[in-house]
Amino acid sequence: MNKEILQLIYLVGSISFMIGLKMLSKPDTARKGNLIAAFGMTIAILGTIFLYEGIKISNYGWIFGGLIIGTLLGTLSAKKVKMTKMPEMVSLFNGMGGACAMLISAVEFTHLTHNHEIGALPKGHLLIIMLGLIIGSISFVGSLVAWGKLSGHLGDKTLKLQQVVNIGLLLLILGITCYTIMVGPPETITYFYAIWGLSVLYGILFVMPIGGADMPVVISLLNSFTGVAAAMGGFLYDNKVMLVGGILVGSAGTLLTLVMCKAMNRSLTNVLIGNFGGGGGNGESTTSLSGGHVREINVGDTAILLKYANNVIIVPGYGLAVAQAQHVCHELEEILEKEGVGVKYAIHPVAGRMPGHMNVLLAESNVSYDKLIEMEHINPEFSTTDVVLVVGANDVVNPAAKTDPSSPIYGMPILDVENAKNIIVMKRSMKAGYAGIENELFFQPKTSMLFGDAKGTLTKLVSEIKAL
Amino acid sequence: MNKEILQLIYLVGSISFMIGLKMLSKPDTARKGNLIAAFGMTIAILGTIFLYEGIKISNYGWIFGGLIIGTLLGTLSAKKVKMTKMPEMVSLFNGMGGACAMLISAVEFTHLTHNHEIGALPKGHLLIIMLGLIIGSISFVGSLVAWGKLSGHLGDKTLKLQQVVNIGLLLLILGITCYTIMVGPPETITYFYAIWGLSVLYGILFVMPIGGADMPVVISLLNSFTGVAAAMGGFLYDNKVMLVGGILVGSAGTLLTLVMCKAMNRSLTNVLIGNFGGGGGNGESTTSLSGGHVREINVGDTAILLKYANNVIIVPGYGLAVAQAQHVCHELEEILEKEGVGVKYAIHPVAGRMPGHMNVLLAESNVSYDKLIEMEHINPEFSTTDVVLVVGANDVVNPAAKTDPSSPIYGMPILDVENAKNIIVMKRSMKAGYAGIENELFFQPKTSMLFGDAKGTLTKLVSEIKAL
Amino acid sequence: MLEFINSNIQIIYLVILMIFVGVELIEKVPSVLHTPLMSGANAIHGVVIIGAIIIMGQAESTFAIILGFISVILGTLNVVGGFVVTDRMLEMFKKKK
Amino acid sequence: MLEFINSNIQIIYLVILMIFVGVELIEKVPSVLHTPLMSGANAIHGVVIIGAIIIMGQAESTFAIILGFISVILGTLNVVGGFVVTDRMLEMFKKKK
Ligand SMILES: NC(=O)c1ccc[n+]([C@@H]2O[C@H](COP(=O)([O-])OP(=O)(O)OC[C@H]3O[C@@H](n4cnc5c(N)ncnc54)[C@H](OP(=O)(O)O)[C@@H]3O)[C@@H](O)[C@H]2O)c1
Ligand SMILES: NC(=O)c1ccc[n+]([C@@H]2O[C@H](COP(=O)([O-])OP(=O)(O)OC[C@H]3O[C@@H](n4cnc5c(N)ncnc54)[C@H](OP(=O)(O)O)[C@@H]3O)[C@@H](O)[C@H]2O)c1
Repeated sequence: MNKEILQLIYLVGSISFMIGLKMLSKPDTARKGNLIAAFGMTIAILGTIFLYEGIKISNYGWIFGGLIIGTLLGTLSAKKVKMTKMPEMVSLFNGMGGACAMLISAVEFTHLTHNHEIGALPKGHLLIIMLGLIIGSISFVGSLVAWGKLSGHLGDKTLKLQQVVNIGLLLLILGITCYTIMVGPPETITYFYAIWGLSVLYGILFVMPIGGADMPVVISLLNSFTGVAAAMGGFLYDNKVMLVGGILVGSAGTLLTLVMCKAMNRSLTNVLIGNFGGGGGNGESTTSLSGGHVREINVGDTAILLKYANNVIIVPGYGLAVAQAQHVCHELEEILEKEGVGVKYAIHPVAGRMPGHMNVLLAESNVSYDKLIEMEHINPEFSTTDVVLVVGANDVVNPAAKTDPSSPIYGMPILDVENAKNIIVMKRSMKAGYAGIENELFFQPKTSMLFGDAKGTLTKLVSEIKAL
Repeated sequence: MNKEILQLIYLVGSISFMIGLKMLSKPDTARKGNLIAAFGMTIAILGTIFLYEGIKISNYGWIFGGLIIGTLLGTLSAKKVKMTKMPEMVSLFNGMGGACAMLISAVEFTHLTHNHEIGALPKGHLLIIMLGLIIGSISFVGSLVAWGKLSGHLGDKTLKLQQVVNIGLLLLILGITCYTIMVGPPETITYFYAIWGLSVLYGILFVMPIGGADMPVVISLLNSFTGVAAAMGGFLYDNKVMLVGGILVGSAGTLLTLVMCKAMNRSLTNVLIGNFGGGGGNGESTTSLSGGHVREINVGDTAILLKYANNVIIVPGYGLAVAQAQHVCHELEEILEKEGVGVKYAIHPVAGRMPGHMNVLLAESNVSYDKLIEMEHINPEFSTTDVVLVVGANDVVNPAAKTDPSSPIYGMPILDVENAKNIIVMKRSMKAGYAGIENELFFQPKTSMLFGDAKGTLTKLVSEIKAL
Repeated sequence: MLEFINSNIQIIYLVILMIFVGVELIEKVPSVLHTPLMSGANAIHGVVIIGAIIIMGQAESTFAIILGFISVILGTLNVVGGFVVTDRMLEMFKKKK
Repeated sequence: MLEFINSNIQIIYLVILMIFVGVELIEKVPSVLHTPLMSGANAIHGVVIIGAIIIMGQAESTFAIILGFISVILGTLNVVGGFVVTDRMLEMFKKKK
């Protein structure tokens, strides 16, 4: 009876995951979708605790203890993390899931070796357990490394022949796994721990050489790995809700990774293996290849230009996040609106270092959602715009993406700011952005550079406009 | 061994249905998707013939005979049907599928009564067989009625209290079914045939009162019915490919039905039960409620207006299909283009009597696909358009949908033709269109009426422009 | 009820997932493709022909043979006609210069 | 191989359908929602906690109890943290005046 009810609960849980994920993919329903999925998870967990056959009464204390500790820690850290640190946080939570899958495999392996003769272990079970172990470990360690990189604790380290080493290592892991399962040698237990260790090592080596800025893509990939690891648990316990949750996330996560890569006009292989091509223009220069010159502008002139414009479009980029200038940016917008200037934000899908980075950032400073216009919709408007204010963006406004087939970002859709009447670019120097390439926009006659840290400059700008 | 291979073939077939349906929903890949689904169907059929256990050698002749006859008839009729008769054809083919499901149930029922004592028939099997019979019969007969209505053989006939009769009949059918399955009375066989007969009757009464113009919605609904009937076969034979095909079509068809209703701003219940509200404006009038007057224009003036326009948008509607004027319409377009006039077509999603009716029609006369612009994309263009030529459309250009909350079509998105500089409406009289309501557009000062059959008028228009 | 659900849990999951797939596939479809899609779906439910082949293949009595034969013909009509009509419709949509 | 496929045919259908559902659900997502979606999916794979509860619930040796306890904590962190973070992100998207 219990078993039947539990099956039903799992069914409801599975459906709630599907519906939740579906609703999460539409802006209007996203929040509700998250709650629905959370509801499904809650009943699945409670159902398992109270109805699963074979849970010993004496262990309830441990279970609830773990749940309570996890809930407290999880809620606290999730509540107090800064919005700009979200990717780190997601990565960390993902790693926890991977670790959980890994430990489950470890425990189930000891059960297996207890109940069967070494050499006569059921192959199917062993395969599932080992896959769970390998994928879970990679996801766990990889997420930690990604977290370390995003939060700046770890730099990019590339060994010579890194790729060869990685592929070799992966083949080694798979080789030992196949051998162990097929042959079932007496040293199976040793091999198991060897596989575990090698997987952990692989997790580190896999993520280590990837550029810190590519971390969101990697996190999304590791996310889908953890999904697959969870699905292994589903096979192991013949548990449908784990299977549905795991595989849904596995496939959705994989596609999301590809979508993210596409928005940056890079292939996944490119992200995982290579860094960007030449990286030539990383130094500073004040004359462009085509001979244009940089025109500087000061805060006072900018203030006048903005105040007497009819409409202004602000293009936020990674520099806005670095400078944490979102609040003063919103202040500038409000002052301009009060002066009768129409202000909008142009949101490029991959501005910043994670998808939706700019939305999250600006929403945090209470910018109205209606003012955030996505690329396709704002692009036609630039030609009728008086002033475009580029705040710490670079690649997403680089015309080379349209004009220079040899450029590494060629083909990436960009914001057509060069159609506007005036373009003001705020950044600290002439240095390149993420893609490491020079930007012709800065040398065009309509463009003026306003050098300095975004937050400082914007603050000055606000007081200047107030004073006018 | 055969059984295993067959399972694999069914798996491939199922996947090809999913992929095919997915590709069918995107314009670029639609045709390929259809072929992929057809491929999956072919291997599933051949696999069944050669690998299914228990097919008697002596029956191969019958099977291939049936397949060959069906293929010849199917291909011939599908190839020679006129494009404008497509909905009829689809309806007919759908009915064949329903009949097939119905006959399968009938035969399987005799098997069942052969192999088991009456009164001890396995309930699960019986339920599946009866559902297949009921749904299949309704779909079969309903499709035939829909076909009759679309091709004009049958008119709308409504008994008094039709809805009450229908619901009563449905309850009766379900009641007998439940009783037969639960109790297993000695008269089971009689009841079975009674259910069959009543289902056929219900199929007729269900579709008969629905307006001929609503047939596309009904066909789409019956289509999903047949899908469910096919799925019953899947349950019966524990056959996955039938299950996948049937349920996919069942759910996709249901949603498609709803989407179609939504595009017309009517609820499904509204289509199935009621006809449109008052139907007031069905008579003719030449002064509008708000006092406007009808301005007529002759062919000569229209020709001049068109020839010296910069750009013209043609709005095709149901009248174009009735008059079979698509070819001469294309001719007009070519002549105007030659004169340097830019011509586009504005395609409303529910113009005509089936979704995509206008696309199919115009494509038949070789109008380039690029010239067919969907509503959302053409609406902003009307304000910069010199002449809009409305050819046999009415409801889809009725501004009441935007302005009059009491109108039955209020809320339906329409083509904003009233923003153009000149509007010329071609129709035969002042009579109302499908929704049976008056159209303020015809009384507006910018609008001129060009009365007459669309084909005749367009032909005159073409020769007039040539002569100019 | 509970028992029924449990003994058919796999099939229930299958059916629910299929319904999901069906719904998801349609949600994105542009209105231009409604009719071809309806027609394509129509062809796909012709998979019921497999049931017809099975009863035909096992038929012994004349009754079963006749009904089986008719249903094979009807099913084939549904399948073949459906796919051919759909193909014809879609042919019209290909871009022309 | 053939044998394996046949004895697990139901599960294979299930897995394929789920992959389809997962892919379909994501295809339509606007780029603004990429991060919340990733985070929501992250919370959902926390369902692995159920495995942790099962091993914890059956644990007898100290080794199993310790590992089980840790994995319950880790799994809970994944689930709770995931959903809360997602909710916080999405809260920001609600329309403001
Ligand atoms: N969104 C994603 O999912 C994602 C993920 C991975 C990678 N990416 C990549 O990231 C790039 C995003 O483009 P983007 O235009 O937003 O950024 P970007 O091209 O990286 O440029 C950012 C610019 O901001 C300036 N900056 C940095 N700190 C600043 C500060 N405190 N004050 C003012 N300016 C500052 C920098 O110039 P100075 O040093 O001269 O100040 C830099 O040129 C794209 O290439 C994209 O492919 C995106
Ligand atoms: N597309 C679908 O899937 C679908 C399905 C079911 C219902 N509907 C409904 O059908 C309507 C479609 O709107 P619509 O604007 O295309 O058509 P409509 O509103 O039905 O109007 C068609 C007009 O064409 C004129 N007409 C008829 N024969 C003609 C001929 N031989 N020459 C010239 N004119 C002729 C008629 O006026 P005269 O009699 O004065 O000539 C009539 O007013 C909508 O209400 C929609 O909801 C659509």
